[in-house]
Amino acid sequence: MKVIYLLVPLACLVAAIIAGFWGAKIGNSATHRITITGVGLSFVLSVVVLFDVLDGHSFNGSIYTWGTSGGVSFEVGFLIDHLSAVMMAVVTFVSLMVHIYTIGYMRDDPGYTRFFCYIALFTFAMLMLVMANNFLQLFFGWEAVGLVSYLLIGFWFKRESAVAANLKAFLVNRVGDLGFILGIAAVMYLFGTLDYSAVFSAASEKQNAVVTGVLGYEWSWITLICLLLFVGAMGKSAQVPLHVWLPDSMEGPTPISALIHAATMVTAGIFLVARMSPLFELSTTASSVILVIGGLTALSMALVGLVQNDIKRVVAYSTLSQLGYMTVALGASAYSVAIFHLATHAFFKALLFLAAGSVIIALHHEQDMRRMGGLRRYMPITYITSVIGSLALAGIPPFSGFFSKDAIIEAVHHSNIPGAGLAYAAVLMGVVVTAFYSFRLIFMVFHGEPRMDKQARSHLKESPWVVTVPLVLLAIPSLLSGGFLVESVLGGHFLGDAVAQGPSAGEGDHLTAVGLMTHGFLAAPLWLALGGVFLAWIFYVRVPSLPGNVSQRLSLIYRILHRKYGFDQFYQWLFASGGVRLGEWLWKRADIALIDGFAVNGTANMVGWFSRVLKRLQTGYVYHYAFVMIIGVVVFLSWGLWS
Amino acid sequence: MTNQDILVVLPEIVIALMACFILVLDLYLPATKKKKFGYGLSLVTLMVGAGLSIVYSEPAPVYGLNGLVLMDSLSAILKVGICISTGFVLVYSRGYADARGLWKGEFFALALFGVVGMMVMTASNHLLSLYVGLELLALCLYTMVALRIDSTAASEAAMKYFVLGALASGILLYGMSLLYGLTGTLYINELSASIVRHDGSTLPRTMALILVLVGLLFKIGAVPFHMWVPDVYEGSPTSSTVYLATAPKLAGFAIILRLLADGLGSLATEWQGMLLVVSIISLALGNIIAIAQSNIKRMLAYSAIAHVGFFLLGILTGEVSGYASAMAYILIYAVVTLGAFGVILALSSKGVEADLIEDYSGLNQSHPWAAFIMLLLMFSLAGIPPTIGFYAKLSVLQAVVNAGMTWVAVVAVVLSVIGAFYYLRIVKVMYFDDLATSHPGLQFRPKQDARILLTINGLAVVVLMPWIGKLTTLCEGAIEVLF
Amino acid sequence: MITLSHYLVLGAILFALSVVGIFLNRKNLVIILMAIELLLLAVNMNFIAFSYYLDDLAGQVFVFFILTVAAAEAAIGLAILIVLFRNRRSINVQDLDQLSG
Amino acid sequence: MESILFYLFATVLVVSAAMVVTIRNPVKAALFLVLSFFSAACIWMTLEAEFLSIALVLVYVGAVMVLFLFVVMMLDIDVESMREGFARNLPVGALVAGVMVVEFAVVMMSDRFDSQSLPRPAGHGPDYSNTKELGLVLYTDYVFAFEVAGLILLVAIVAAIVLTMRRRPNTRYQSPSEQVKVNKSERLRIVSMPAEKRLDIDN
Repeated sequence: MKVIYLLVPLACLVAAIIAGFWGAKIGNSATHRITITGVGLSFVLSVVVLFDVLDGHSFNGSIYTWGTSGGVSFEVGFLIDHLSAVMMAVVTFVSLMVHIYTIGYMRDDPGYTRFFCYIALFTFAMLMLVMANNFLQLFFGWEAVGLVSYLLIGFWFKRESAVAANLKAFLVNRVGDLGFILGIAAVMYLFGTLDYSAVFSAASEKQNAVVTGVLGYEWSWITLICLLLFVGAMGKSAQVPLHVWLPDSMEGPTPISALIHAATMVTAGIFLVARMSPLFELSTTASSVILVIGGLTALSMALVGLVQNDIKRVVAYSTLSQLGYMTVALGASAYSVAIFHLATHAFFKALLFLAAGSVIIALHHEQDMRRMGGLRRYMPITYITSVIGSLALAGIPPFSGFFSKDAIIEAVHHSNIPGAGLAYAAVLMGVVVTAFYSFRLIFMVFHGEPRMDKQARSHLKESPWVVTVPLVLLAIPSLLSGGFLVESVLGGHFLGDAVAQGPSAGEGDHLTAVGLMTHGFLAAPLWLALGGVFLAWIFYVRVPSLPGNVSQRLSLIYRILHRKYGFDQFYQWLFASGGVRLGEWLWKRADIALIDGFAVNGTANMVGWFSRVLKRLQTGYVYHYAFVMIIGVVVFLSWGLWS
Repeated sequence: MTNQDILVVLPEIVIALMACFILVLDLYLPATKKKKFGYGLSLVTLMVGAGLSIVYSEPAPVYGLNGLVLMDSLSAILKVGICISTGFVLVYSRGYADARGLWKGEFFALALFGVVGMMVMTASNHLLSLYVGLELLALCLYTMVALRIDSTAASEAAMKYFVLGALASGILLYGMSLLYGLTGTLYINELSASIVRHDGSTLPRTMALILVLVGLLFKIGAVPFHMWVPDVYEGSPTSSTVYLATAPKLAGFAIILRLLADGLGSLATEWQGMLLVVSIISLALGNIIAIAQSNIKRMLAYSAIAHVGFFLLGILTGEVSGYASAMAYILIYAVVTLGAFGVILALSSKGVEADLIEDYSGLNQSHPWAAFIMLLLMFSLAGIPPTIGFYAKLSVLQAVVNAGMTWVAVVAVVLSVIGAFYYLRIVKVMYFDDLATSHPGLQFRPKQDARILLTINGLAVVVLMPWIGKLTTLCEGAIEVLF
Repeated sequence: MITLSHYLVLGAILFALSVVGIFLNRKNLVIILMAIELLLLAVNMNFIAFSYYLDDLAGQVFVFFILTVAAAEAAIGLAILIVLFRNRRSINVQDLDQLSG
Repeated sequence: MESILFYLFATVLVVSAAMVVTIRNPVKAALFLVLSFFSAACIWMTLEAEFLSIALVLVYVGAVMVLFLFVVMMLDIDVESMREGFARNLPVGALVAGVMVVEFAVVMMSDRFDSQSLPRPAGHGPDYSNTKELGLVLYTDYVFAFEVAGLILLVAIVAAIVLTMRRRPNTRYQSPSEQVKVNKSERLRIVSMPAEKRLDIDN
């Protein structure tokens, strides 16, 4: 099996290397054949691994020791259990679909081979991330997916907006990564090892370790570690307030949005918390924070999704909102439910993105929904698959989203840690909003009168098979995976003992799919979802003038949502220009004005001098330099002699 | 004088003689052969110097010449590092210096005499040999900065460097005189014990310590004794900047270790506090002011200040692991800085200095390989994995945390993150900005040998990663024998 | 009775005077170079006083080398000064402001 | 006697040092520097450092100061504008100097350096040769430092030459040896020319 484990990521890596270095030489079709073969092989092997794991085999060991420093060894190692096997299967499946789809989508792009290189490389990095058995490899995968994502968002680097977006993604992720690496450092400090199993087994002993932080306040080490790691997760999984990069990342080609920014990379944060569940279980504080952040993200981002007109941005905000749902599940200690939703979401969200991409190609790169409409006649396959995806997203039984979302809501309902009430309210309201915006999309794009210009309409036709086949293949699990998996999830053996079992996982009475559905008809979420769909129908099919009226009446709220709560403007103001201003301020004031003006010329005639000195900000005078040195000496001497 | 006395300083003797030989040769060879011979001979000399340093190295200290100098693995490693990095400097500088008329016998001789000075510093066990080594290096550096005699900036930089350097030497000497008065000895390995032996006021020894510390901090360019660094980096010809930015840092490490950790180890609690302040303000000031720079040499100067702050963190732990991490840090820093200046030198051509950051815009389009190497080096300076720069930072932080100064590590990380900005700005400029059209543009036409070394240098920051643990082991081994 | 402290205080005064001379002088670089010589004189005063009171010759040896180095330093300093003067036609300290920021 | 000498020379030393850093004219400053070196040499004499005090006078006063004066005179400096702005900054300078002197004095007058812990030694007899003692250790114990100091002086020479020597390509030199070695064939060239034709005026 060890060879198979090793082959899964390596197949992708080799494919990426070939595509990257020799892609131009061997041509486009050879490139996509090679990468698809590589990723396909990974997928098949991942499925083999998944069945092997379901048979009860698991693996935890190192493959290669990279270096040893101060008694700590840095290793490449794999931890294969239910969690990583599920993730591997999901990642390679979605990636394979995206590879196939890309053939059609990127056909005429000059960067064709480069693109295949990137996505194969991405798959490799993501596999390294999920298969890791230690923090260092996790960090490697974490940074590598970040890097490839950065490259892919800026894939069309000649577009200014793409470059701005990838820089933003990079910078925001660095904030998260700072927390993440501090978290790893804290793990290193507390446990002296970076190996998962060693850390987890020692975790309960260290539960009461405290660190005295600023102002003498005592922190539990575990809470500190969990919060720091979660900051990392917030960056990657785009939780409020580090979510700002994800909508902008839609500047990348659509297959990328599907692969990275919907199905796989953004779930790395969710995966991280699930993987670290033995640690998170020990800290109620951290769980509460996670719950609240998740709830806020789920509701607030869904609301922003209501007012978007760009088809990809609607899907992007729905991704943010769904990530919020997963986070809520994590906070409620329902880790397997979170991964369950992650899996179903990966299918239907990839589906929705690829469908959106299909529409975009058909309309020659038109993304504004106000210039679409009535497409169902022209693109039946895209239409049907989109409806399946939207039903799953809205949480209508028996589509997969229903089961996973319902399980999350149930889990929050049963959680009783601080913040659970807030999160529960947020996710319930989120259900209505989700249903509304997803069907708003369906109705605006596929129903009603065609609003595109004549020329575009005359070219309308269904996309080629390389596009539609992945759609159909993704529609199947979007439809079925929920009912198929839900019993094992709620029975608590979906992920085996790969994650900690929270107190609220498992619900005695209705453990079968059918039982759950019948229960669903009696519970609020389903009716809320149906209400949302109905509302969307009223707004966009029945009375199409209504949206305009409503947005005028509620113009304040509309503006707030349209500006996405002003996060972007705030960050721009605070960090982008603030940092530069701080640098200049220190340079001018501290180095020039303070030393030159204040210190040299004395306090006596300082005021008179200050204006004159400010006029000649340029220094460079050797006597000022000497003076600074002497002041340094005098200060040190005074300090040394009087203490 | 015995054989051992000679062996201890054999590399120094060989290099000094060869430097004199090159000077004399310069008088008699025809102009066309001068450059070729001087260059080749200097490289051979440096290689021989490095080789001799390895061959005659001893792990435990061996004293020679009446105890004025010693030979141990610390000095052997640093001597090899000094020779190799100076060799790189010569290879990188050739095209640049040749185009500006600096490529002459005096350049080689000064570089080699400077190497001798640095070697004496690393090997000194006596305040006197430390001082003469220091001054030998300093005089060579002043001259190399001023070497471009038609440049106003270069002579201004040299003058500033000279005045401040002399002031710092004076302060250092004053401290040494107090040490001498308090202990009656000039041997570094005897200072530690005898300075705490006497009763009475502790004020004199504190003052001696502070003055010596100030002198040392000036040499490595730590705040607030850093004022010379940006001006000198910017003003001097790049071929001299690369020289004074790399090897002297290694020698500076050696004297700090010998004098503070070894000679004044008994006063560790006193200097740790001061080093802490100095390293944090160096990190802060260096990183923050670097952001506002438009000249890449000046930016690298502020970056050097910040790196010095980081490396002092390792020293101030006062533990073997901390010293070892600082040593690894400074060695890695030297490698990376060499590469960065190497790229700048390779991009400079006759009349083009390649020292403004805006010159680099769109470099990836015109010279992708140069841009890629620069990217690797910038990542390494910023400490982004998987480069050796990341490892260097990590090991220092580890030592700091182990010494129980977690908050210091946190502050250092935060300031380094601020610092990452300006390195990444270079990458951004090279990769995402449009090719500049307003000026002639940079030409990446290094000589063949420089091109090969530059490639090795650039890739090394990533490729060496798997073996980087060995470096720490080596450094730890070298430092353990001292204590 | 003249004690060691007398000589040391004398050295300290010289030291302070020369340091002040370096940063107070804004016009003439030559004066700065002279102040540097004074600085070294202060150090030498210390070494010689210590050498005498400790009855140890090492201090005087050190002074010997400081004198040598100081002479070399003066030569290089003046050489740089001349180069500077040729480039700028001035040795005004305040004119040294091309490099700053 | 000792006290009187010390106070006398110390006063001259401090006053002339102060003049060096404050006086307007650099030539006078250099001369005051000579005076301060001279008084320092006298003080060293009382400390039995005869060799060094003579060396100070010979090397410094004789060579280095001449070098200074030479440079001062060579560079045509505008003396009148040299000192402006000095008085304005004097208070700060005096303050820093005062703080430094106080701090240094506190240290220097501490009990580590008083007459109890380091009393004034009796001094050597008349047949003690400071120069000989110094010479004995200089070339044996300190030979390494001596050699490195030699390198330092060499670097100083190289530096002074490389920095200040300018080759002027159009300067004309006289070479006596070439002039002496010259022979007739190099001075005199006999050229055979065709005879001039008679001009035909008529055309």
